[in-house]
Amino acid sequence: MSASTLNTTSNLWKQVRKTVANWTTVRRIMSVLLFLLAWTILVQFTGQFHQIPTPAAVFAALFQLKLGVIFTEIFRSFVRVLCGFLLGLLIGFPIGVAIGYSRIANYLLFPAVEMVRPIPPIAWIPLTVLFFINIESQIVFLTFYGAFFPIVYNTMGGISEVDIRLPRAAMSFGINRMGMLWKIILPAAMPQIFTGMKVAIGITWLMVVAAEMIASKGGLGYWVWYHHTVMEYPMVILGMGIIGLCGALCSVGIDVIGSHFMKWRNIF
Amino acid sequence: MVDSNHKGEVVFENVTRAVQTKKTETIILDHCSFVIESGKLTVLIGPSGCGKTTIINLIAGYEKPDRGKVLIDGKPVAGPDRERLVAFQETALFPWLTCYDNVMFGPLATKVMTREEAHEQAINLLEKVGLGDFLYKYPMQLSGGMMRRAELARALINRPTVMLMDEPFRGLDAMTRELMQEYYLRLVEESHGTHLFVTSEIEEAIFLADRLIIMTNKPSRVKHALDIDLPRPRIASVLRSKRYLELKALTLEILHEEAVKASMASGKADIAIDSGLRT
Amino acid sequence: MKNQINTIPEKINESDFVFERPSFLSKIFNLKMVLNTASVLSLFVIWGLLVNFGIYRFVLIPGPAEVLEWGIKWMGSKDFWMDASLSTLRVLGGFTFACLIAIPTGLMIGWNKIFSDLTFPTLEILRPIPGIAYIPIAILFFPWEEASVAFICFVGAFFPILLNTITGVKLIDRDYFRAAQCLGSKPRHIFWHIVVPGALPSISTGAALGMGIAWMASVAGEMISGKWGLGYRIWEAYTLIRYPLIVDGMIVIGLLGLGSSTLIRFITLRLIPWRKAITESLDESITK
Amino acid sequence: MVNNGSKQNGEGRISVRDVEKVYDPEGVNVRALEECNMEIEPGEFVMMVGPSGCGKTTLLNAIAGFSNVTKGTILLDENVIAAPGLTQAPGADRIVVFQGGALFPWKTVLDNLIFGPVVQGKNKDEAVAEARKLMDKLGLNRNTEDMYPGNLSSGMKRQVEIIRALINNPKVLLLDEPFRALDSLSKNLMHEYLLEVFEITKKTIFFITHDLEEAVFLADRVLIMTTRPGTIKAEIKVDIPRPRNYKVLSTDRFAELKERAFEAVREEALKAFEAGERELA
Repeated sequence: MSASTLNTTSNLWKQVRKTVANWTTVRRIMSVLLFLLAWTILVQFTGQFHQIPTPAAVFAALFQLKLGVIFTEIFRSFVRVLCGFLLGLLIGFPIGVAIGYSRIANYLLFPAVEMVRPIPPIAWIPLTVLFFINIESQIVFLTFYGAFFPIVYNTMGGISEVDIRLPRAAMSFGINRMGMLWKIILPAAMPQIFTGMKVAIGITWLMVVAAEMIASKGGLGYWVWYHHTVMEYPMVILGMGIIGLCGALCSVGIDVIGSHFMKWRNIF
Repeated sequence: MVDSNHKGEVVFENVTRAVQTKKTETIILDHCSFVIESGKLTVLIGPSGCGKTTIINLIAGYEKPDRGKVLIDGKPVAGPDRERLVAFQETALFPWLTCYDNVMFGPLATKVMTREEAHEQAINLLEKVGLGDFLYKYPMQLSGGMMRRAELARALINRPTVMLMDEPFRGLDAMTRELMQEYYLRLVEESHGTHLFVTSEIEEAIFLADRLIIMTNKPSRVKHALDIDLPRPRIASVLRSKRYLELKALTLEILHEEAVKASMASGKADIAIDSGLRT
Repeated sequence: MKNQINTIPEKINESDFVFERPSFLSKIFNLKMVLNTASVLSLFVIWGLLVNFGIYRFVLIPGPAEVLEWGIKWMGSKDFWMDASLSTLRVLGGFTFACLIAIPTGLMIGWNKIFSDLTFPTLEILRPIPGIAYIPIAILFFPWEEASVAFICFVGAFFPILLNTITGVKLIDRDYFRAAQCLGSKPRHIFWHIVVPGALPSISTGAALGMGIAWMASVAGEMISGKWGLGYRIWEAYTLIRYPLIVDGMIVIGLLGLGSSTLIRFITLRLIPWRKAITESLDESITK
Repeated sequence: MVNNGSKQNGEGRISVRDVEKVYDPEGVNVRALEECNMEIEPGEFVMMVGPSGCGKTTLLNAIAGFSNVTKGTILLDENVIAAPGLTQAPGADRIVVFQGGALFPWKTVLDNLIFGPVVQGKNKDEAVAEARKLMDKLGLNRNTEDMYPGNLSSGMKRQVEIIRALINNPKVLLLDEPFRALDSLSKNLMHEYLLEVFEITKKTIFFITHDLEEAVFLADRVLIMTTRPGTIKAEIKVDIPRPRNYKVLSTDRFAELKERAFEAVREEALKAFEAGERELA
């Protein structure tokens, strides 16, 4: 079906107009502006929440930010997140593969994993503090723990939901068990494995913030908590924003890596 | 009947196969016996849910019979093997491999030929099915008909003794389907292999077959077997011949009865689409 | 265009990846049950052994027997019931509020393009901020501590429920809307007869997920700013060197979280009786 | 209620005049329909055939009111239902039966059937009574009333959907490849069912498909559409007497008509086949 094309010359302009200058974009910008306005009104004129800084105050605080300090804190949190996440991947991924792929491993490991899972990672904080002497290792353990379960469960789920015809086809071609795992099962389960990694990195950030707030040993969580205790609230909100931004960046990063590994998926 | 030079004769001897669901056990095949002659194109037709896919799975070795034997050239089926390849419903191309890599998958996994040999044959075969320009496209970039052709090529490069086609053209629109059938027939008539083709379309069945096996509704058995004596090579004009219409009338007669039975059984209430109206 | 029958996925069998048939031995002993029991037992045995032999710092960790002993004592005290019920109430409060706000918002965002444009960008900006980062603000906002913990639960539960509701609406087949239009519906009919029931399965998933996160948030909130509640109790147990109580608290939190998620699933399944019909027809298609 | 006299009243004439539809995704104009003209008489059964992506669905959507047209007019009994800048919203006078089936899975069969009358503001009890009457008349077992669509076979789902449309007494029925998901044997049964429904109700039916056998078996008239931009290329009158049953399928006359239709579409199908684009159904 050949698409009959009219006016190819004005296409570029049309595209620009379509994507930028239309009602949707206007409404989307309005959305954010309205939110800021509502926030300001709530704080300024109701008197109820006078302690909460206005958007303007937060914006002003942006210029008082000491870049050196904030980047050190970001770096610290980031390293912790990364360590925990990679550790979770290193341990969680093989376990997920084993549970999903081998019946015996499933019977042996799954009930144990299932029993520990309902305990929220944050409830592990006291035990962690008890067990690890070093604060860094405490935080890394907690982030690892947060990342572990989403990775295991999504890897496992991804593998067990592979369209059965794919391994069957490969079996006919005479592939061996290892080949089946590497060439068929894992590529087919890849999308869900990456979904799991995205969830994991979200929880990892949450854990880092919680752990840092409690442990008071540097990092963004500590930074926010510190400013809370000295009552510099604009900085607190700024900190929240930075944490959100970092989390979003990590999740985008995983998407980028994912799309690199799954070129076949983002063809359209 | 059996040509000793040819390989790939499939015999079903009293095969019974049941499937366990949560609540009940459903018998899918019930003492089913038939022969798929080597070097011929046998078409299996029956109402939906009559266990045609199960037959494919049994021959391919993905499932085992509960009772009875499935024999290939006198030996029971032991498991999946590249001697018996399946073209699946809808297609089961690996979506993460390009068209070319999909075709190369079989030869590289089993290492029966060198990479160069395989490459040459793959290119050859893909040209033949009209995908020469689409070697490095991913399956998702291809149209339905092209995917089916790629799947055919992926199987045929391994030169299977028995080729199993599990409603391979299902879901294509009727016109693409007719063109696919012609493509397929050309390949079959060149290769003279043993083919088993499962379908629920009468037109398709008669147009393709050397021999037509008609199945009954679940639990299924063979209801009727017909030798289709239309001349080969077949082209679309066969569809107008007197003999074709006779065969079609006969098949329709047999199948209509089965279809009514099936529709009564498959709805959980006893509906009869036919009888309800005439009263 | 895929048709209906063909898009029903074939369920995978565990044994499909196993090349050999199950061995004779496994048939006698029912491998699955044996290994499953072994799995659960080994969890406790390894824990006990590690503590008993005091490998590395495991000396500090309470063993299973101790935990059981303290647990029974704790369950008998009034404190336990107070903690458990308070935590549950906070979680339920935050969760209910999250449902009340997230579900209608999500339905509207999924259904109405203009409403979506007007709200979704803001929500997208707020979403990546983890619930726990809201703690300082929550304390400011609600000087009353009950509310601040509930608020954190609310934030935690809000986004999973919202996002699942939106996806739920987006996944409703366009043809349902069109069919409803053809049959003469007005927008309000479409909302109540199509959008709401169509999104229910997905909302149910979101609610169960949100419940889990609300529990997690409540623990964090209580640890940092609480005076009562299970989260506070395990932190207190740490500072007062009543270590076995930490593990007891963890177990109770786990059980309550699991229980409430299961409850949510159970309740929502009641709301979607047609689910059963769909899964049954799936079962049938497998046998074909 | 089914109105037996719609043919006499002359209700349900569809006129499509010079219709053109240009899509504009990402600034690239795609012509889906061009100079499309057709006239469907009241009480006529018209099939439209063409390869996937040829614009049949676009035309049907324009008639149903799901999308607009860029040129020309579509009339339903002298009322303009689509013209540039004017689209009459979808309503109960022209009901679509969809390709994948659009029975609401969360409603029981009876609730599905009475959905139309209820949202149009009729009394619920009356609607129930009417639905039951129609179920009897059109051969749908009353036992299915309280079942969810998930429990029905695909054939029965289509049956319910057709009745759900008819209960609103529409002027025309628009069918968008409704039997595509069915295997050919249950499809045959559904064809016979639809033919009987047609005999009873005498509604105008506009049915699009890509299956020639289906087209010739059901229609009074088969229209053949070209690949994009879609125009109507040929018209075949089917003079096989009604009532028809499956035996018709193996008659000479049927084969001849089908052959004629096939010749007309073959070129188009080849074009679509070789273009190798993704199917845009």
